[in-house]
Amino acid sequence: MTLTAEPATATRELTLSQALNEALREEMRRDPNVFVMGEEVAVWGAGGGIFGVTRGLVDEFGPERVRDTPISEEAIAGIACGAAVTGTRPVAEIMYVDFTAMAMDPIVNQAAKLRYMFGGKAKVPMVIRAQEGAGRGNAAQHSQSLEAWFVHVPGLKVVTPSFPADAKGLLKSSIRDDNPVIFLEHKALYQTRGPVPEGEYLVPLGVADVKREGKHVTVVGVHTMVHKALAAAEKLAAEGIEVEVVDPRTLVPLDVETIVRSVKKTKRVVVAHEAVERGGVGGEIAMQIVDNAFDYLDAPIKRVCGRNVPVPYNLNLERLAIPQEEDVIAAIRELVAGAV
Amino acid sequence: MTLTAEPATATRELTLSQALNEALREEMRRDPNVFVMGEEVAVWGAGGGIFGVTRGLVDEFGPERVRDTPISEEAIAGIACGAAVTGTRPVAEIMYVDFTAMAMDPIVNQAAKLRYMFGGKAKVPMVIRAQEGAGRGNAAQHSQSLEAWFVHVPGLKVVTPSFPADAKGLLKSSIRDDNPVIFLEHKALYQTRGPVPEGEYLVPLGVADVKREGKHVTVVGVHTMVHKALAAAEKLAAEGIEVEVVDPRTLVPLDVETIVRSVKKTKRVVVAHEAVERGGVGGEIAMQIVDNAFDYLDAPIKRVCGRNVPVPYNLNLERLAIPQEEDVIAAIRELVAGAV
Amino acid sequence: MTVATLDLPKTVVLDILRKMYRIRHFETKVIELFQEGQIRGSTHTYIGEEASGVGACSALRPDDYITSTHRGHGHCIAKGGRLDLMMAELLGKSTGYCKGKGGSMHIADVDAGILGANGIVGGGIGIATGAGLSIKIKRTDQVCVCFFGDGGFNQGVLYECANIAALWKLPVIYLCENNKYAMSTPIEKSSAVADLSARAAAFGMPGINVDGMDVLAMREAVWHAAERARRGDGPSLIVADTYRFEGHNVGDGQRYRTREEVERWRQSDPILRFRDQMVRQGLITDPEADQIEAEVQDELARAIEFASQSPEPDVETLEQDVYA
Amino acid sequence: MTVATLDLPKTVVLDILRKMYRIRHFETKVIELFQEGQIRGSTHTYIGEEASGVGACSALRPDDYITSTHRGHGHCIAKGGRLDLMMAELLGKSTGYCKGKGGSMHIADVDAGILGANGIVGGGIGIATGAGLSIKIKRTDQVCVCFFGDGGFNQGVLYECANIAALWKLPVIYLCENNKYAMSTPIEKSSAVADLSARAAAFGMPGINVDGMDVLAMREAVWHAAERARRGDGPSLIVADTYRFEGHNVGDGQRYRTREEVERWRQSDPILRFRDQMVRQGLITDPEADQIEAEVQDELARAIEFASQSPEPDVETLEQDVYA
Ligand SMILES: Cc1ncc(C[n+]2csc(CCOP(=O)(O)OP(=O)(O)O)c2C)c(N)n1
Ligand SMILES: Cc1ncc(C[n+]2csc(CCOP(=O)(O)OP(=O)(O)O)c2C)c(N)n1
Ligand SMILES: [Mg+2]
Ligand SMILES: [Mg+2]
Repeated sequence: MTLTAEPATATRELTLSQALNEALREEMRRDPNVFVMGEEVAVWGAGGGIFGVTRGLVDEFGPERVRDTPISEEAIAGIACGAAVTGTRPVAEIMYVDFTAMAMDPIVNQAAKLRYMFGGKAKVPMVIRAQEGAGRGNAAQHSQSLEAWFVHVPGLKVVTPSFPADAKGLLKSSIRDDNPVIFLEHKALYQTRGPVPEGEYLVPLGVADVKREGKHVTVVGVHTMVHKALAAAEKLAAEGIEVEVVDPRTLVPLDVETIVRSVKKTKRVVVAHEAVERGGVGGEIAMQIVDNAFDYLDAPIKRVCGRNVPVPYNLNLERLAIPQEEDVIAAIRELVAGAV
Repeated sequence: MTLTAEPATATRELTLSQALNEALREEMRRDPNVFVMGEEVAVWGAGGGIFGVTRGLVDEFGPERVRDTPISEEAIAGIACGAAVTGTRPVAEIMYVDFTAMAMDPIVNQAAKLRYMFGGKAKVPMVIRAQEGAGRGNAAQHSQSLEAWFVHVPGLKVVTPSFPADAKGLLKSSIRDDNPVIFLEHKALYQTRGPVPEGEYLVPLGVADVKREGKHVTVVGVHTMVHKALAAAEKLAAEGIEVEVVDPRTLVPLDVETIVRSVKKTKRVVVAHEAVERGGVGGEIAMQIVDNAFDYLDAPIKRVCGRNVPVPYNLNLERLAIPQEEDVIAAIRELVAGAV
Repeated sequence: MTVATLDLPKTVVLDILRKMYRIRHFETKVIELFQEGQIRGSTHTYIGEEASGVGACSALRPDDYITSTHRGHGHCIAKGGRLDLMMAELLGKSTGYCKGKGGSMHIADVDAGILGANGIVGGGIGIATGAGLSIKIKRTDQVCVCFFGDGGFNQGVLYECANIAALWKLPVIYLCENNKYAMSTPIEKSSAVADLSARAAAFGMPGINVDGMDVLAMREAVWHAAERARRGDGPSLIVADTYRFEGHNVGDGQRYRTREEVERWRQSDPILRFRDQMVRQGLITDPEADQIEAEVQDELARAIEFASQSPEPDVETLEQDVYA
Repeated sequence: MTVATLDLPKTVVLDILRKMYRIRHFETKVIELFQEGQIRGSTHTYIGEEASGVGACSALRPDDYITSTHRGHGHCIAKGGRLDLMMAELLGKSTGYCKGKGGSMHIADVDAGILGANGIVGGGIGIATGAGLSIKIKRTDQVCVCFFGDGGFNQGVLYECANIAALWKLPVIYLCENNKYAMSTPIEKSSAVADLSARAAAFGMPGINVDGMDVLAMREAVWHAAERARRGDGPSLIVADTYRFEGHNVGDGQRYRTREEVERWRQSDPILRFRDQMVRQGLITDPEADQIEAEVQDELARAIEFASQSPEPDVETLEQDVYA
């Protein structure tokens, strides 16, 4: 299992939130055109960000480059777009992905399309950071996973890190990318700790990572589902079922090659994400497999995704609404039944 | 080929736009709580609606029930939601589906979720009519097909009529439905003429219609693709390839049973829509087939969808950006190669 | 405006005091339960702002509507919400207002005119304006009070809806509770205009500032706005000058404001202020007031008892009520 | 405001006249070509409103920015756009500003500071405000003029952005071209406030009304607002009182307004008005003016020639420039 696309180097343990904070610092030091804006990014809590991702940035870079905004999501995204097309590199935060519902016009109709509509004569190097997912009892308006909306919009790139090291390297690449990048963090993963290489490194957009190798079944997971798949793999290994876990890391561009290579090897695949199943990105990933490896499949592609309901508040109901480790295990057992 | 789920009756020819106009009139006469609001629905052109769907309604029902609004899409959807939850039945128009990008919060975070969040103690009987699709040289911000966004949101129903008779019956059912319904019309189909039954009838939400029967391959098409599939079927019939064309008519609820029945019969399927392929609803429809008829498939499920680009202005480029009859024919030939 | 137009029967005095105590004690308990981990997610208390919601709702009829915010417990209680059903909801129980599916930010009682708390800042504005439209279409003479904060004031949907409400003369009262902060952000950093009510000029409706710590001033201001709305003269903007005594949410370290500032505001406690005034004016006696507070304590104890005894929602309910 | 602060060299007079003629003749030709089916989609002409865009842009520097609207040809020409590249774009040719991919509603020339026409009403507002922010961050003293209409004035994003621009003192000039209608909707039906500039009070910036049919008044108003912005004193709102002589788009039957009303406005033709004034003041002669118009006619003929001779975009370009 490789943690990044880079050669392994000396590492230390960081939380995903700390890793993102390092990425922002390094890129802001590197390029004076990089700046951060959003709600509560400068002052809240211990100095920025409801999950501490922007903590302390205002102390180092000042209020000109770390801007708390009024509660105006459409303006935040629109201003980021205008700032990007005129030569700066905004990293704008929308506090919860649910609130991008107020910012879809600037993201989808402006940022994603300007370059193409202008015949290639513009660049829109902006990053929209938003946080998605359930698991904290925030209920229906603060727990959605909406990556599928953005995946459906040509012109956008979509990033979904699951590990601290990936998160740092991917955010740095996203900030240096000349396209609008929707950088989606999962609220339940900020405190996840993991080794992060010392010093400068990037994780390229469009390169999946095989988090665990196995030969009986492939699980392609997004965000928390990568972790649940790894836990499931550990349990199933005891029974001799070898699960390969693939983390696409970026949904656009999608590393179809790595996914297909794995499926051609295992002949069985589970696609797992927390977003509701209906219309989720699982359908797209599955169709890429159908397009490229249909004849290799020994069993139907299975989806393990969020139930088609708004996320409920009650703990038990919320747990049931989103896929759990047991669900991944059950799906895998079904697929390998008899075969292993 | 049945035109509606209703027993055939005396019919006359209407355009899809006229059929929708009749549906609105009949429902407004039937229920004083039904009203229409939106941009340019009352006065524009020959008396309402850039495609004439609301034409003349203000003359019959007056300005209280047929309301031209300022250009404020978020307010239009939000007001519709509030009006619905307090006992009226708004039919709100968002002129182009592209502009729902400004109205996603009220549609997705409010209308779709209120009932569930309130523990079932609210009803939100509203219809959002919007018009989507390419083909008229309107370029990237006026030509998108965004049904996939709404299909991904539990609490919403999504309707996509392709024929005048269906359009009328489906709109009447949508207005009587107690849930928020996203009613998506295709701008290239308004002038499509077809037989429409005389008198009162409904087309239920959630019932697909087999527009043409065939035994070699199934095409599941959305909007214009139903028509292109029928044209393709006609041509291929000459060569002895019998194509079955299924029009889901509503994407939520989706009539999986009818689609699966057809695929079990033909063993081959093409899913076709104009929306960009990546993340489009084709992936969801395909996965329903995988979940329910995988072992019946003699060939990979094929998608014939919009290219992953913003819709360009130039005529030739626009034509290439969206799937054409030839593309459906090519996909079918590939699937049946050797088999027929 | 003169009080003459709006009298203050003793029943109303008692009701106002009871509701303010309900809010204060309910929220105090909420903080405790949240810290114990019995309440999930995030919860925002109304302590210090009681006069605004209670004064406003005391000027309304039972069939009038309100829309609320993420800080919704107070508005709900003020409009007649029941502590037991609210508490059960906060504990995620099947007996709660939302059967445990909504939690703190979604408590609603549509039949009582409470169109819901809202997790989206500004989310209630379109709903309130739409309620105003259906009132107009159905020709009843109800009104809808739309609560939002100084932070929510900056959402574009307010500008869009206020303009439409003014154009169509909808019976909506836009009530901004200016408690000086949006999370850590002070109004100076969120609004380019110091006097928030001045924005009414752009909306095409009258705008006034009211002492939000004075429950009777709020009652009167809202009553006049409601009269205007019922007459068909359209919407109004009211900016209530108030302050939240506690953090933005339970857990907020409040490094963005000084203890002194909070203390200064605590000096003008809206409940004590109203109680003293009523006692001085001889409208109630201290024993009566103590009696009410004691009753509220009992009611709250029973509510908590009810909530904790109530069952968790059945797992079958997960997929219920997504559609009607 | 006194003209003294801003002089009017003859070169500027000639440039203004040339650009107004360019717009008038270009748009007249556009109507013809659209009716012939050579231009697709929908197109919106600027005939009658020339003074607004030309006056505004004549007060700007080449490195300043503008954002435009669906009615963007005039703004583009005013900021220095080339007729040949514009016409080629309208005909969907590979030599057009957008290589045939954008069409009428997306013509842009970022290097010339033209951040694009926009098919979304209000779509340019966030972009203009963001341009103002990057100017501030890069510490140049450019400004950005944000054009929008009386209809676009009702989009919430304007309220959000204007508030932020005022808070952060961004060098943005919000220029509303009040041509009295949004499609068929008259301002009385779209705005609750009669005097649109009054909304500036809610935005926290100065707001003025200007005679949008007087190119010099526009030039001066924008020049003063730009000076203010360059000084770091922040944004302004300017409402230009103007009128579109033609339909909303080519094909609009205009049943929502009377011939008489249109005729009345045509009487105050902004081009004739400016030309006569300049001739009277002896700043130019009639022959010079005729000469300019003739040159514009040639230029336009060459532009059309260029456009029609240009090749269609290569099919390979379909998937190019989606990503950088
Ligand atoms: C659309 C949206 N943006 C941001 C948030 C996060 N948030 C929740 S409360 C809040 C501050 C609201 O301030 P204000 O409107 O003044 O209300 P107060 O909390 O002071 O009562 C913010 C930013 C949200 N819930 N919804
Ligand atoms: C978001 C959005 N809503 C609606 C439309 C449709 N539309 C195009 S132009 C227009 C009227 C605009 O009026 P105004 O802003 O006054 O500009 P004008 O046409 O008068 O120059 C409308 C409603 C659109 N293009 N974008
Ligand atoms: Mg506040
Ligand atoms: Mg106009």
